[in-house]
Amino acid sequence: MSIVPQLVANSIIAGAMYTLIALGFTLTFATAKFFNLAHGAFATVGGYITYSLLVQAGLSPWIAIPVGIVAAGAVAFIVHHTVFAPLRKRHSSNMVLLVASLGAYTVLQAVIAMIWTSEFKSLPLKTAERSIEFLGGIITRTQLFALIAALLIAAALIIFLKFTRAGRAITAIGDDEEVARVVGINTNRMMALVFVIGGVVAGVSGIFTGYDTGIEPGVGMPLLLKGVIAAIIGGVGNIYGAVLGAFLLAVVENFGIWKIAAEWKDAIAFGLLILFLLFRPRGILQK
Amino acid sequence: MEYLINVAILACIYAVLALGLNLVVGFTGLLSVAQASFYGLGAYATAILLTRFGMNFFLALLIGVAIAAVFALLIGLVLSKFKDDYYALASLGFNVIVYTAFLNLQNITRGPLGIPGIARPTLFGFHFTGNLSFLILSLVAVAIAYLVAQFVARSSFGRALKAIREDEPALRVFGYRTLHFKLAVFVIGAALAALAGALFATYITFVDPSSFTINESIFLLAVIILGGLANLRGSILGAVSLIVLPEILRFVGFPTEVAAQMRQAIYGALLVILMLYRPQGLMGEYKL
Amino acid sequence: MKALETKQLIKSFGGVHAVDHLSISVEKGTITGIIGPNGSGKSTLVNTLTGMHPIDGGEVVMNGVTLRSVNAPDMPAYGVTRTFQDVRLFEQMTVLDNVLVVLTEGNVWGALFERHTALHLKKAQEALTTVGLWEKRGALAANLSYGQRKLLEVARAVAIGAELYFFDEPFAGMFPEMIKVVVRVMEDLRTKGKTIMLIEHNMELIRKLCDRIIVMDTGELLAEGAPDSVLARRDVIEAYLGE
Amino acid sequence: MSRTSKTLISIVVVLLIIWGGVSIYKKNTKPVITGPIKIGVMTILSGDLAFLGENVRNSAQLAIDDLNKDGRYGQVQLIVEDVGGLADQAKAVSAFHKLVDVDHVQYIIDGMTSNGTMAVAPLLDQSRVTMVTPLTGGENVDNAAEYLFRNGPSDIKAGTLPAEQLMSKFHYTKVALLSDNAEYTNDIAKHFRAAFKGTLVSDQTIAPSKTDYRTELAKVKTSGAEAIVINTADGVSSTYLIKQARELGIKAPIFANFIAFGPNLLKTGAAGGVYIYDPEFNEGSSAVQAFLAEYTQKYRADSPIRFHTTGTYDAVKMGLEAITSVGYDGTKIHDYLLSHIQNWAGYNGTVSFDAKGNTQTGFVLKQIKNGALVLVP
Repeated sequence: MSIVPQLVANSIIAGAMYTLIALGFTLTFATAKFFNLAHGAFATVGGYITYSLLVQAGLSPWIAIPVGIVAAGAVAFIVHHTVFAPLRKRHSSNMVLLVASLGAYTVLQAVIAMIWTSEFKSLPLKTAERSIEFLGGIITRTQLFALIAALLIAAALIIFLKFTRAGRAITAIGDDEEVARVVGINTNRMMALVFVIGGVVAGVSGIFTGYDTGIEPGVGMPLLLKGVIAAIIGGVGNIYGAVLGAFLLAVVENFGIWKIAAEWKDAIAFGLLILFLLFRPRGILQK
Repeated sequence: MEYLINVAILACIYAVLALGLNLVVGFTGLLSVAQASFYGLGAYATAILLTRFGMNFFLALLIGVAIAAVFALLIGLVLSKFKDDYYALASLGFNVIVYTAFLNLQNITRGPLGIPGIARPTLFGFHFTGNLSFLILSLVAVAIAYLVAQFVARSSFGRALKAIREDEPALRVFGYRTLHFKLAVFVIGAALAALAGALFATYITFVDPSSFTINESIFLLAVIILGGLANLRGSILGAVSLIVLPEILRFVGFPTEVAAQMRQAIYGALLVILMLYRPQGLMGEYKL
Repeated sequence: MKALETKQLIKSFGGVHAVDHLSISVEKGTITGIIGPNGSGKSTLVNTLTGMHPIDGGEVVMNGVTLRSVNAPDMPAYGVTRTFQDVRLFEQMTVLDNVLVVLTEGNVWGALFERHTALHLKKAQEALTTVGLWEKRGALAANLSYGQRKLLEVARAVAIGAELYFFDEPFAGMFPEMIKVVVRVMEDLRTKGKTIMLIEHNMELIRKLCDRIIVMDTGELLAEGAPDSVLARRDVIEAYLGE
Repeated sequence: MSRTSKTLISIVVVLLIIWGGVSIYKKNTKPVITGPIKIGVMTILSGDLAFLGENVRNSAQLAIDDLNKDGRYGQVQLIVEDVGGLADQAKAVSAFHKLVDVDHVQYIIDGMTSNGTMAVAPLLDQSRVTMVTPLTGGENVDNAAEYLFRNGPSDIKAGTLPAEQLMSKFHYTKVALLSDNAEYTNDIAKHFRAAFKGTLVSDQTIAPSKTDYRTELAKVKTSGAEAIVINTADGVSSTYLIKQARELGIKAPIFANFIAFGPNLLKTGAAGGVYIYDPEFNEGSSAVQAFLAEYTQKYRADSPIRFHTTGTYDAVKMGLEAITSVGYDGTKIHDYLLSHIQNWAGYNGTVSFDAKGNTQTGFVLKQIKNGALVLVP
């Protein structure tokens, strides 16, 4: 039998996961214009809250998952309110914001480890995992859901940014914050909204990670880094770009470890990033 | 006593690393997250030359520094294309790649097995086996690193570095080929990192890839930001405080499982608070 | 004797010619005013001539050398220096360092083994004294007033000592006495036989200082000649008033 | 501004150093030989492997409480030092110096991954302090230092035993090997490859602590292997591997090393039928079962790695035995262990140290059947 269909399937699964984390990151970058590393921690929070409600409190997924997502959004809001908003008011450089977000990430990771211990946790499925034939490859139902969720969220974000008042306001801030303020957009409120949305999307990705592979406090950074790579090679700040980049990264990784040995996976991913930064710095979609 | 000496030695090693990194980040404004890879190159080069070829430490050290410098030249050439946060990201990428190489080029590095049994340095028949003598060696290294960094910082070169940090295109119009300066300072920073690596390898007498991850680079960034960007004494202060801090926490008597996390939390909080209230660090002369 | 010549010079951004087949020539020892409405390509011209933007077509002749591409670091070698419309100082450096940095060794090895000398210091002092900033030498550039920042840029250009100076709106936002200082600086330079190209909107100053003026509109040469005659022309006035 | 902050910081630093110094002084004033018997524990209390370290710590404490019920050893004090995430060499060395220099510990129980052990090993011989690791060790650790003992199972056997049994017991000729790129897994893989006479239709090294192994497994699937040997560095990646292997419809039987049997594997439905090479310890003995039950009751959770728990118990016990019979001196303890721990009845079974201070503890084949690990006859 041929290995290729499975490789394609694997790429699609990984692509969906990368998309989920990349979307929120790229949205925040599009408006706030800095690399928010704390984004990785938002995902982890979503996963762990859901875990607690599901396993420790024994609630139904219909409650646990939404609450987990909201919690991630809430944490994002708090971090924005206490750290990023003041810094932006001071017109700090985006390197300051980058370092601050790194600090915020480190704190959140440590706190999570204190609450839930460092031990790896995976979200339990009600019914046994079912495998599905998919383009000659095999994927699980969870992964199919992840794929659907990724594409739906991407679509939702695009529609939101294009067709709603808030969305257009956010796009305007992304284009030029000063102008946006002049035309009477409450940039601070919108910025908070952006971070909440980003956090919510991150939460979703954290929960899917919890279901598909499981989570531990440190999972945020590797997860985010893949998201960052995806966002950048796709064209950072661009929703379509995030999706494209995520799937491109996934394909390169999976076919890469098919031909090269698996232990070089990370090197492959970052090699791809550096190549893009060198030869197509604004990503696939931006010229 | 041995314990305090040990802590002092580690502080010295990190001071050397920080001095090198501060030239790159603090003076030139290049947010490098790759310092650990040159630290590792220095450590591995020394380790291999000592264990396989029984070379004298100081010769091995020089070769290690040279190797790190060559890699820095190549990596720096690529990195010179980037600015600010993209620079940070790309340099982080290189750190990951170098780390992966340490892990996977097993016929050179023995991969995760690591390289044990590295001999302590000897000079004219004198063996730096005792920790006290090694501490003296480390202090000498710090002194050298400090003098090198100070020489660089006070030269016209150092002034140009700051100007690059402030406005590179404008400086070019006044006759500076800024690429050369960025490469040179990156190489110097890497060379100092390699010096620290050689010390680390011969102090612990064992190296494996786990010491050269991106977390190490990030920790070093925290060290120089805490101590103060573009201030050399600040780098030493930062190294000392961030090495001493966790050792003090050993005596505070947190429940052991919390203590470890507490350390992480403190690092993180430190970074956030600094960025909020003192973005140039404690003794810093440059705001990111 | 020509200090500068451009032949069919082109600089375009995304297909739009910001500098459009521009051919001008500047006599040594003169002050040439470059005027034109905003967005007429004045600063783009200067940026292109000083190698901050690559040339997209045509040639430049600088002190006798014909160039198809201009490399910024070569400017001192061609005896060219400039100030910037959007003040570009080395903000987190002292006033003195801002000047010293343009005086000291620009070659990487030279710079590494050089400390600034008494000579450097003397030159810097002269330059800073002429614009009255010597007392402020210890202050960070970032902490200067807007006018002082403009003066520091002038000092930086004067200190490096060139044959051809581009001054890009040096008077904007200056107090009258500061303007006097800069005017004097320019006149001194001219008497020393240096060449100046001055971008300025203040027609009074243009009339006062310039031997010739060049009028640009949408990247093209609209008119050139003696200030009075050119500024009297209808099309020039229209271009300014946007008819 | 910067001057004020300078002075401020220097004050802070001075205070910190004084604080440290004082607390050290306090500890120093404790009489060394008289007074409580101090047993040091160096282990991992943060990062992914914290559960491992916490288990060693808990087991050691429980062992002391147990052995010292009647107070026959007087006061026994356990001093636990964290060596950071995946044992950080610098922290490990600091922890060692703190234990030996400040607390005057002569006997240490090692709960570190091998990189920490390797960093500390030369110091053991220098300062003549005895350290026993109830964790596993391969060639690297076994030969690291004279004062380093291993009463945990041997990585070498972890490689050779499966190789032999796959041939003799199961008669498989085409086998796939998936091995983490980590110190001990490389060691295990090395000895497996050497001992296995069939063909390795797929022999892949995978990056440790990753989450997505689907492509590696796709390679295995197409290789037509009759059995799959999973040799991961932790119980997390093995869980992914097994789960994802079954998801991809790989039916071939899976043989996993002991460490692959992490705390999560039993919970994973997909793990049903998986064979585990479990380190042997005296499971039959009621005393051992009682101890494990005591553990569960005290810490409200089963021991995540039971042979660590029993091994730690043995390490504590032989340590106390040695100290009380030859005094609190690293060298004497070292000699005692070499001479007296021969056919010594412990919770790990009958234990004997060879000349290099390593036991021959091996493995037994078990299988996961409806959520439990059962012995394969």
